[in-house]
Amino acid sequence: MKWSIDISGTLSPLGILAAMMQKPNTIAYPAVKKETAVGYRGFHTNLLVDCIGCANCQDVCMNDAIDMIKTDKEYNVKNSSQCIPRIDYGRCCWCSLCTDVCPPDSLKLDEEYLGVTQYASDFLYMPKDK
Amino acid sequence: METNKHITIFHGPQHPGITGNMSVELDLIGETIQKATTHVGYLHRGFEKLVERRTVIQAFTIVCRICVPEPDPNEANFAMAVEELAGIEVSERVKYIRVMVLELSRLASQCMWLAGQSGSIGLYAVGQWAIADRDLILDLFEELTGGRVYHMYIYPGGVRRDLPDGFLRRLEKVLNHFKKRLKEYDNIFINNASFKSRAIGVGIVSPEECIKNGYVGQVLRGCGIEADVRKDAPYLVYDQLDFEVPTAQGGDVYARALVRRAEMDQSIHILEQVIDKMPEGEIMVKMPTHRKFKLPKNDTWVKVESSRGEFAYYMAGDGSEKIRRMQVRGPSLVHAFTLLEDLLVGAELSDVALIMNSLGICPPEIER
Amino acid sequence: MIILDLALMLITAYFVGFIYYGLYRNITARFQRRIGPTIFQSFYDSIKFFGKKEAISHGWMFYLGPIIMATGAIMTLFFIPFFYQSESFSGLSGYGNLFLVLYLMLLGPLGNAMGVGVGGNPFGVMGVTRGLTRLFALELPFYIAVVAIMSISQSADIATIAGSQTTINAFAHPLLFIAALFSFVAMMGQSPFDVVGAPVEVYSGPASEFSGKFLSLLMSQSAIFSFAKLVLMVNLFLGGADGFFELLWKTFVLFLFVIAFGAIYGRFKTPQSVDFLIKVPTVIAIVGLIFATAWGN
Amino acid sequence: MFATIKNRFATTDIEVKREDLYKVVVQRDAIFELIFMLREQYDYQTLNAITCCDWIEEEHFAITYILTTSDRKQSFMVQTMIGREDAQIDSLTHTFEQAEIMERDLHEMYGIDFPGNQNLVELSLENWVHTPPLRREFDTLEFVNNNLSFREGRDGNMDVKKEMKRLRALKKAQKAAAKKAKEEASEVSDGN
Repeated sequence: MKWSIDISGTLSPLGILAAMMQKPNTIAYPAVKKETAVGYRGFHTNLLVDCIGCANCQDVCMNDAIDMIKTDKEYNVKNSSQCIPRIDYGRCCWCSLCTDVCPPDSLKLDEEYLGVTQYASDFLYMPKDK
Repeated sequence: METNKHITIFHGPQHPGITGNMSVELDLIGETIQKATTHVGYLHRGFEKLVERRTVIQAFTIVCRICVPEPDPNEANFAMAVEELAGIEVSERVKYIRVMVLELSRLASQCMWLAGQSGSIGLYAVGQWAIADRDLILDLFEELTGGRVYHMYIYPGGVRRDLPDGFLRRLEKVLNHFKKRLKEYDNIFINNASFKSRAIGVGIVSPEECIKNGYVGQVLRGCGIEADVRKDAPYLVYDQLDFEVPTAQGGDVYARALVRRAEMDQSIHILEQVIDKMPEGEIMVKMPTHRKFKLPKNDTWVKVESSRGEFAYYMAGDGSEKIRRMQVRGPSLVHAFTLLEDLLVGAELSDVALIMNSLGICPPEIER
Repeated sequence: MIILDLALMLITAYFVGFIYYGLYRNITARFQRRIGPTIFQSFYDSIKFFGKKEAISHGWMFYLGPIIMATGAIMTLFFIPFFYQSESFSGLSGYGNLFLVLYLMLLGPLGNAMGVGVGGNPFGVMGVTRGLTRLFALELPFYIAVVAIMSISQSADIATIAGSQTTINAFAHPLLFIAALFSFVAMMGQSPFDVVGAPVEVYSGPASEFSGKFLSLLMSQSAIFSFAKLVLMVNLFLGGADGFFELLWKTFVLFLFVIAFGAIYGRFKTPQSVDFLIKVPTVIAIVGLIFATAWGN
Repeated sequence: MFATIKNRFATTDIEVKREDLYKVVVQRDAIFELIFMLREQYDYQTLNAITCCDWIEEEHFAITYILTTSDRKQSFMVQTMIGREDAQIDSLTHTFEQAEIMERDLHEMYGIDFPGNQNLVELSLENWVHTPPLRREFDTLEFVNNNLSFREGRDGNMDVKKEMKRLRALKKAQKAAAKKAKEEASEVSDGN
């Protein structure tokens, strides 16, 4: 309820006005894009020449987000199950445990992270082959 | 209840100025609050149950989700509890990196508080500035851990990645930037006449209540009690670092704001020491795979100092690869119920957001 | 052609009001170190809202609220001449004077109170209560200042007051101007007096129940009303304007001051703002009145 | 302190978990006496938490009260066991105000009754009619399977171990077949 006359408290916040002359912190998004740091945990990639279909990733995934499915693409000759992982992005939490346990280091997280879709079925994501 | 005299309103959960998914039911006469009742349950995700179903390593990725603005104390607590139960000793470098991550997250969380507190009195410029400054820390986290908000970085037995090249130098740059900025925040917010007129004498807590009811963090230090887990029961390497525990007198919203502001200085001071002292060493103890890592039958209670006060975990193992029980005791549980319900009685509707923000209530950790 | 004149005034006020609204958002964004939306964002929003259906209805009385508010704003605008010696853009100012304008300015809030009261939303009602409480406090210094200006100019006609200033009143009678400025900041709903629609206290206050076309109407009326108030202040204290350019820069300077004031200080509580308005600007206004009558002219 | 507690409560031992954390397990009827004693004589003034752990194999809940001294340098875990059926233990609300919310939490999550707590209403679960969720017998997976559905289109998931076995067997069979064919071919050529 109380207010009192407080000269320094009234004058010192005038510093806010200086921000008018300074460079804004935000960027004009679609025109300027922010650079993602190296090692950002974005979408999955899976190098099929390396993937051995061991399902370690499926085993460690606590969200049951990974399915091992048959592929019609060319796969590693050493792929003993002829299966490769497919990830349900509705369940994935990008913890990257799956990439930690991957024996040939074929499953990785990419810097790309932007995905827009209007279909829920698109959440079943086939990692890009790179 | 007489009609036409009281009105009952819900403050939250869909509310632009409130700290997340929680509501306070207020009985008002005019704008004066007669009774306040806290309701939670909008965010119950059953973490404590989920942890019991998963192996230890799998469980580590969900603990960070217990508190959104400040996930790292959870990760540190989890890792420390597992390490204590399993008898793992981590290297000095890991300890220093963990201190660095914890202090950075504390700084980020204080920025978030600054935004909330200034927003609750309609001083949005400060809020926007603070969020932009917090983003600098998130950029550092992005580089270090690969995630901006959920880091999943502090792993039982170490940390998941080593520092990138030149990381400490960039950290130093951010800290120098912060030092400049903090002076501005002093001028435009802490010393702002309109904040003083709103905050002084509002939401007063007495020291006796604090000790008895288990209030922690700024509530305690705002009453002039020097209490900080980092000093009282040092974990990691806090006993080798030089810092102070800031306190303020009065126990009101303004005192808590002063304490938080002083804590930002201390965090920067600690981070500078960490940059100087960062030792070389292994970043991860050799860990068995997640199906083979077992916890003995034992229980423990670990705590760290989060930006809002003591953050503790109870953890019990049962000899299997799963955790038998993990209970989270964040500062918010008691603050949001016992303390907030007390403080709001007699306060005005305008004070609700102000008081809530000053207590640092984070609903996700109430309903784990 | 008075009808044409009125239509032109309305259209000018509507567009300039919305551009000022956009500038307000942009300049506030710059104070907050943001880039901010495009200048026409609020205009687009209001057009978009106009095409939407209302989410809720509380009967015709509820709908009357925004309509009365808009009527109040538009009528206020019509009785304020844009330029002091021009035939065009003088609207109805030949038929009414400053007293009528001051009265019409009250119409909007009262109509709003009626409509929101029917809605029964506790936040709306609380917002209206706060608004009316603040209204009584902010009018005290403003009326004193305006009465002093009228007695100095010895006229209640706005164009005459604007035209008769040899030194503009803001410099000739700074105390009156300062007192009126405090009230003006409150009238424009800027902090520290923005208790009506305080987001963390009463959600959006009176506007919380309105949606669709009526929200659009509220936005439009607030844009028009803001411009009308700016023109009134320019006429009373800044010597009026002789052409569009002069009007625009004078209103813009005043507007910029209001935005800056709002960006610097946080919100008072309702009792605090009433207390402040009744004490500080009122005392300044009374001192100004004494000076003006003792040494005036 | 340890000797006094040992004598008075006839416990076997007091564990020193860390230099700032002790733990003692006592009988259920002695626990409040011990808590009051710690509070009055040894300055353990703050109740930090009440936790519960479900040991379903041993048919009991382990309730732990965690107390901290007023200088916050020492914590004491006081544990007792209560039966899982009709679980109940007296409330601590008369001594510690904050026990109310902690007991409310445990009441909801484990179904433990706390006579003396006036406010054991629902906390975060709304209209919950199943088993209290943190009891071990409550199976979250079963609950999810009964009440929620998985995303459609998740079919095609292979059991990789089985698939490997099948492929290996197939390969073996192919090899054997090839060998056989070769042998047959050689036999045929021999015959010729």
